[in-house]
Amino acid sequence: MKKKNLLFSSATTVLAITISLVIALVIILCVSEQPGQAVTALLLGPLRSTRLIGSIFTTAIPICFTGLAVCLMFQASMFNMCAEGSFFLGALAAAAFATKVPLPGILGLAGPMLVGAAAGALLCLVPAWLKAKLNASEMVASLMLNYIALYLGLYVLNTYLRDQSFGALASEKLPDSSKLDKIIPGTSIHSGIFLAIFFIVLCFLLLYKTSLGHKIRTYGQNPRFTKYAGIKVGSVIILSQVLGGAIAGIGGSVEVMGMYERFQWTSLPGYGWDGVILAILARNKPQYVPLAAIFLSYLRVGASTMASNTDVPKELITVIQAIMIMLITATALLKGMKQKMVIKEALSSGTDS
Amino acid sequence: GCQSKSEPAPQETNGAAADDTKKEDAGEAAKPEESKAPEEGKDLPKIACLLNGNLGDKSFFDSANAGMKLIKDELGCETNVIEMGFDNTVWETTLYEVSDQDYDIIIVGTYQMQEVLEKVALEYPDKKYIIFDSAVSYDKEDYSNVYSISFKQNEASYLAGALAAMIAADDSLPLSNGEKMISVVAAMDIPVLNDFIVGYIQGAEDTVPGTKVAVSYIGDFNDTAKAKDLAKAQFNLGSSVAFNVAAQAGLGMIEAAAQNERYAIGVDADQAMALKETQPDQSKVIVTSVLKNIDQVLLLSVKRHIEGTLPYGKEEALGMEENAVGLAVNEVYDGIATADMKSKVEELQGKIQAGEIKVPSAFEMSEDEISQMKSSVAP
Amino acid sequence: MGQILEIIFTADFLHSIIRLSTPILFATMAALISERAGVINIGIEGTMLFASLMGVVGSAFTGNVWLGVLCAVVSGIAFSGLLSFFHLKLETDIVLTGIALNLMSSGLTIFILYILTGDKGVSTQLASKAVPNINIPLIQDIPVLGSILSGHSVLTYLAFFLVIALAIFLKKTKLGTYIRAVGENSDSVETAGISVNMVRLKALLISGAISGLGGAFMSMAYVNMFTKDMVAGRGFIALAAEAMGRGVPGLSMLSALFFGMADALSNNLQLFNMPSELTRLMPYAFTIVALGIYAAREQRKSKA
Amino acid sequence: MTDHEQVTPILEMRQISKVYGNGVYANQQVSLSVNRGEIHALVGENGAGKSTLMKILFGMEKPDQGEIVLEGKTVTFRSPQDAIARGIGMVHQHFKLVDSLSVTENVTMGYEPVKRGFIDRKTAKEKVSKIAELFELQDELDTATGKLPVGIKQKVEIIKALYRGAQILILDEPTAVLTPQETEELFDQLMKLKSRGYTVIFISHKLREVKQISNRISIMRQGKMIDTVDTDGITEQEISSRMVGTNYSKNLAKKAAEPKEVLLQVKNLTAVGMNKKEVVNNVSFSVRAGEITGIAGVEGNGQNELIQMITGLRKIDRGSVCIMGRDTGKLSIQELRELGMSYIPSDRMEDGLAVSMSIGENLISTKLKDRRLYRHHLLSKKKIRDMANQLVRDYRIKCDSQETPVSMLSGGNMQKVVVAREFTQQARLIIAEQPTRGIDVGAAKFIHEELIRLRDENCAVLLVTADLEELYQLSDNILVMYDGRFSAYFPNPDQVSETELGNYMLGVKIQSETEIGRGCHEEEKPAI
Ligand SMILES: Nc1ncnc2c1ncn2[C@@H]1O[C@H](COP(=O)(O)OP(=O)(O)OP(=O)(O)O)[C@@H](O)[C@H]1O
Ligand SMILES: Nc1ncnc2c1ncn2[C@@H]1O[C@H](COP(=O)(O)OP(=O)(O)OP(=O)(O)O)[C@@H](O)[C@H]1O
Ligand SMILES: [Mg+2]
Ligand SMILES: [Mg+2]
Repeated sequence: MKKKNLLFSSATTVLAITISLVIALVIILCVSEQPGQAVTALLLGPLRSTRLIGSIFTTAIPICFTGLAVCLMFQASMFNMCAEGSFFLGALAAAAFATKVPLPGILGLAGPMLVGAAAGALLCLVPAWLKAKLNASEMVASLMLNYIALYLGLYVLNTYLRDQSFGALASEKLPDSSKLDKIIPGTSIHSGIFLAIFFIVLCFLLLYKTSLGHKIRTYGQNPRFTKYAGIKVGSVIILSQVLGGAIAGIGGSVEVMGMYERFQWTSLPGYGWDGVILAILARNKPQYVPLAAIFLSYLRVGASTMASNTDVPKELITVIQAIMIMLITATALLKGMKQKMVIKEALSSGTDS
Repeated sequence: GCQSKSEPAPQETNGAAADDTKKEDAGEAAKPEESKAPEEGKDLPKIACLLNGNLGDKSFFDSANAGMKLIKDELGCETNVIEMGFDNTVWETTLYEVSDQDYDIIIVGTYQMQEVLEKVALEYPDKKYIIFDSAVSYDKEDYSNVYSISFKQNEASYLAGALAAMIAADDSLPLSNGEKMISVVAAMDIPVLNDFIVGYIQGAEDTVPGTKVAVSYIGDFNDTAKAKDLAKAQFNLGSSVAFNVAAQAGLGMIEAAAQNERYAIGVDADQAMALKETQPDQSKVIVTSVLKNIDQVLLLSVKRHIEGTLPYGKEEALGMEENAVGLAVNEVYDGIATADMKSKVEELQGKIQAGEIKVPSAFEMSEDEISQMKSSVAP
Repeated sequence: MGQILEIIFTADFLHSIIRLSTPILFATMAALISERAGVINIGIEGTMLFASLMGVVGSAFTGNVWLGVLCAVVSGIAFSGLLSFFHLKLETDIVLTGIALNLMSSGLTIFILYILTGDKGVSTQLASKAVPNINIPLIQDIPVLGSILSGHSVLTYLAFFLVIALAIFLKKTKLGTYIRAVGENSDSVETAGISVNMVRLKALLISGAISGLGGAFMSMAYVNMFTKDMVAGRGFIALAAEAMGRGVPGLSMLSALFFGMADALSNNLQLFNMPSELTRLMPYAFTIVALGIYAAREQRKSKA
Repeated sequence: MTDHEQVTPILEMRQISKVYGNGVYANQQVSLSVNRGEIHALVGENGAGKSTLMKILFGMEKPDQGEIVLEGKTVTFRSPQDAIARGIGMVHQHFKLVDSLSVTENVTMGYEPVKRGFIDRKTAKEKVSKIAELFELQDELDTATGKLPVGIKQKVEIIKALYRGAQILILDEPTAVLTPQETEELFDQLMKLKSRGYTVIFISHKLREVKQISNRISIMRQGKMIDTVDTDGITEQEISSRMVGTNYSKNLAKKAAEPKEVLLQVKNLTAVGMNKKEVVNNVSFSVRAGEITGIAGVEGNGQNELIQMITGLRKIDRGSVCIMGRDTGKLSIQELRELGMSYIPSDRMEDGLAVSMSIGENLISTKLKDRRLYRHHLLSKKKIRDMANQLVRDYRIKCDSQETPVSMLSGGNMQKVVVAREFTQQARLIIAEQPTRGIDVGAAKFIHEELIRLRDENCAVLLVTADLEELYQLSDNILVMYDGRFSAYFPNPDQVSETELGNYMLGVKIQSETEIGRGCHEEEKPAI
């Protein structure tokens, strides 16, 4: 049974991806003057040069973090959308710390990241607390908080961090000690990738090998039972989201320290929502996050190569992603088939139950 | 909205559907040049233009795009325009990609590209780069292969401010309440935009001392609805003229002006002309527009490159002389502005060009000075 | 401060509250109807956005405002039809589907706009029409009240009318009763011989239609053009407003007005150069605080 | 059994097979034939497939094989509507009423008379009251069903079915929640209906009732239909043995209790519910080591709230609870459990289990502090597996492996998972709420034996049950709860007859304070 479920969920995923890619092709055929080029750019573009291949990975890194964050929260069925805001604030806080308190050596990296983590955690603490203490919908709260995070962040950036001499709204340059070094020449892949891998392992262990993880998953399945079993529900609610926020925050710091000279976002970068997409692709399982991330960023890079070389805008990809998510979560997609199989088995195997 | 990747490059404000208008004033501007068309045979540079945003912003990038068209049509150069979108992380990659290819000149714009360019340009010393509306830091490294263009938007804004103040002080004008209050709706609190505001305020104060200037920031470059809300609030407070210093968002402000029956000042392109067909009632209230002719400037630069007179390795700040910035003079302007207003504007323009008036620039002011200036004239 | 108070008590200010509340009110009613049927529709944000583009496109191509509005409503219905199909037929999680649709909408609108006009930002290429404002005969002559209540967009009046209509609909009609019943205890409805999915589908489609109106208002009345992501979180605020209105149309309307007020306030505070970032986060901050207070109250009630 | 002449089958279910999505083969070529105007009982262990069969008949589940023949015509039901249209009505074990709606609204739901697009309340009420008269319910028509007592709710359900023109009435375990008196009343009404030519299908675990009311009995076992027999021709003993497949007796070996120190002491406990009503009202009693105290009562008389307060699931409004002499007011549920309390909740699906998680994961949920489950500080799959398998064996949980999700177990086996976890907590105080609700005789017996074993090992057991048979079998003393208070205390079950007990359950009779006060066992042993 267990195996069959796995089989069907992966089958659903594959089917979903295929369908949505087919839809993509159809759309391209409809709107494009040079469909051939567009399709090849979309599917093979990313492999055109080492630099592009590199950018597949650099695009994957931030969404790995938000993906993990969302996995943690969704496993506890906490529909907290703050990964978005946490990522943003994390990046800002890291940049702030790095520029205001330049530290040498490893501290220059660890310091900002810890601050970023704290900022991210703090943001997610709000909906978590509202949920745990007042049973307010964490989702609605978090949706609001994303905007608060954005404007609060911009306020701080504008009033305390901005580089006067720089034309755009941006922080001071990050000191070199607070930049993640590029690890592969000719690409912009940075050492943040190791951190991403580290956190993937960490989240896996946390969820499946620790008592907290067990509590989180149990709560996600049946809150009432968790309470009955004597598990401190409040702490589970809060921890799952605060940890999620922290990871998103670290993601933000890694992104800004790895990819940017300075902090210069003036609107939410959208990685949090990517995190949701990722978590769904990975079915909330950390171990699948990297795969999903690579896949997603391959599409992204493909899309932007397509956009810059043909007449198809890269927004096409957001449409495809959405269809993909919906199809993947469509439990009923293969239900009929599954049901038939189950019945055949049962009827043949005779009695059971 | 959910997934708005990063931030629109700081687009110096924006105008409405300006393509046709652009072409025509491009036409005028080009006329003097047309006589000495590019000598054939002389091998022409192959030019790439990277836009760290998207076309259709009706201002900055569209204008640059228009410039590339001119270069292609008038100089016959091979050109390619690449939209890189708002995702900062792909810009560097793309610039490298392009630098690897066989382009002679690579054009980029905005402050956001500055540091990317500073990095790449050093690695490709034999390529030529032009960055507009920003400058690489020549003092730090040897950027002898980079030519930087910045615009003196503050000068044109100074004139706009003067005109606005005079209008606001004169309640004989149908849509003015004579309360000596004008306003600005800006996209963001950033130097490039503050450069407009500073000039605007200075112009107003010098011409009609004691004029109040309400300044509102939208927070991004595309929220027309917010722009409209803010403008309406300003008009309700008593402002007679509002200055659009926001990208697309500014269109919301102009709507508000038409609805509340007040005056508006457009920006970048001649918005009165741009909206003439589609939104006549809005066009009617746009006294003038602060022009910023990126297309002309790019055309000129490439010409100078071909002539070999383009000063790579240095920054040039282009103002009114170079026809890089200026006020739009059109029938709406003629209809609204009184004779002595016009003469005053011309007088001021002369003084600026003669250097008798030194218009302050946000780039030379500190954060505090700017906010002090703003609060000194706040209603 | 004095100045601020002066402004707040002007007719203009109150007038603007009504104007600013309208899109939130539409969204809130959309949230309400689906919530009462037991499905939380966070796709409203995206539905409105899509509808607002379609309204512009429709009115531009037909050259008729009302056809434009119709177009917006229809596309709103279509969008929530998509949501219903995935949630009810393919049994996807409603929240995730809603999120997906929001993501889709913000991309799809830009995509369509680009295909139609070559622009990615504003729809100024499309000569779309504006829904007219109307002055109400008698009311407009009442001194202050007139200038507050009169001269709004037709859709604004429709929005407030909708509140009453929904209240009656839920209380007195069959479908309304079923919707309430499904929201409270779906399988009793199923065993009573009513298809729960059918009821939910209808509720969601109504919700879509209302979101469509909201979208139309955004791009054809609030401003007269489409701009990317122009709904700017109103669909989300609506969820909060609905929650705080306990699913009761009247109360939900009040909380919608409350957010409109916060919005209007933030617009005015800027004039006295208060940092724009702070003023912009006010409505959202209000929402959170209000949500917290509301939740606290609810909890005390349930404890007692 | 008067009407033996009319034996035309009104309904035939032929070779019905049903496999659930989770692979459970719930009905295996089941055939059932019901005669017009008879009361037909359907019996079987849990998970035998009774409800499934009936859900199929009512169009709630689709059969994978087989056909339904109604009055000679083959029919297929895609949904309850279809079934209702063909004159089939079902009253579910767990009532399906919308609490906030009035009786009338609930009854007419889906079939309301309409005038000018709006519901015509007047006509609706008239129509309903005609049927309501049968059950003397005309006056309740406007009350919200949420406010009604269980017995009445059931009547409403029946009226609902009749309003929809049901000719065949299915009742799934209708008596599980009724007092003897209410049961009697129900049976009278069923007889009335029968005499009016209605056909009744009646599911129950209580064989005595089955004997009493039915004309014929169909017996199911493990998804198969074993036999259909005339009620007269068979004894309870025979029925149960055919249900279970083996012939075994229900009576338990149970020696007299030797109560020791007080482990649970409840003093003046009060719970204030919605609309400020005291759902538990100043209740005091105690449970001693080595005894089983049973709390009898009709559901919804405050037992649930009482238990929730004792187990820490609900905050105490007034009064105190002491476990092992410690006041639990400040303690978390975790601390209570560490003190030695364990709890079998009445609603296993909701409170007792995370049904989508594996048996193993459910078993360890309360044992996460147990270092034996860890290998270098991380939970070890292997160690969990070993522990789970051990329990699965000890408690004879029927499953393919400890990795199977609990949702795929039958009610009985789900309950065994709960029991297995709760009985291995080294607890001193065991609170068992409806421990064998809807559980087959075999599983029930097993659980009963376990409870008695623990009692003899000096645990204190507090048993709350609506099943009087169970109550009598297990309890060493009995408290009766009515309207949030105790209406009686019996130091010894044999003192009181079922009907007598019923009177106290319905508040017809109430003992004096002092009599009830004996429930605190103060005079005998003071609390530590
Ligand atoms: N919705 C369902 N999904 C999966 N399995 C189910 C479902 N409903 C019942 N089952 C399984 O089918 C089998 C028969 O269940 P059914 O409810 O018919 O038993 P029953 O005879 O009604 O038991 P009880 O006496 O507890 O009512 C059980 O093993 C149960 O686990
Ligand atoms: N959705 C489900 N998935 C898996 N198993 C189920 C499901 N619903 C019910 N079951 C199993 O079927 C058994 C009987 O299910 P049913 O829904 O018929 O309840 P029931 O007949 O009232 O049983 P009970 O008397 O135990 O309440 C339940 O005890 C449970 O084990
Ligand atoms: Mg059953
Ligand atoms: Mg049962």
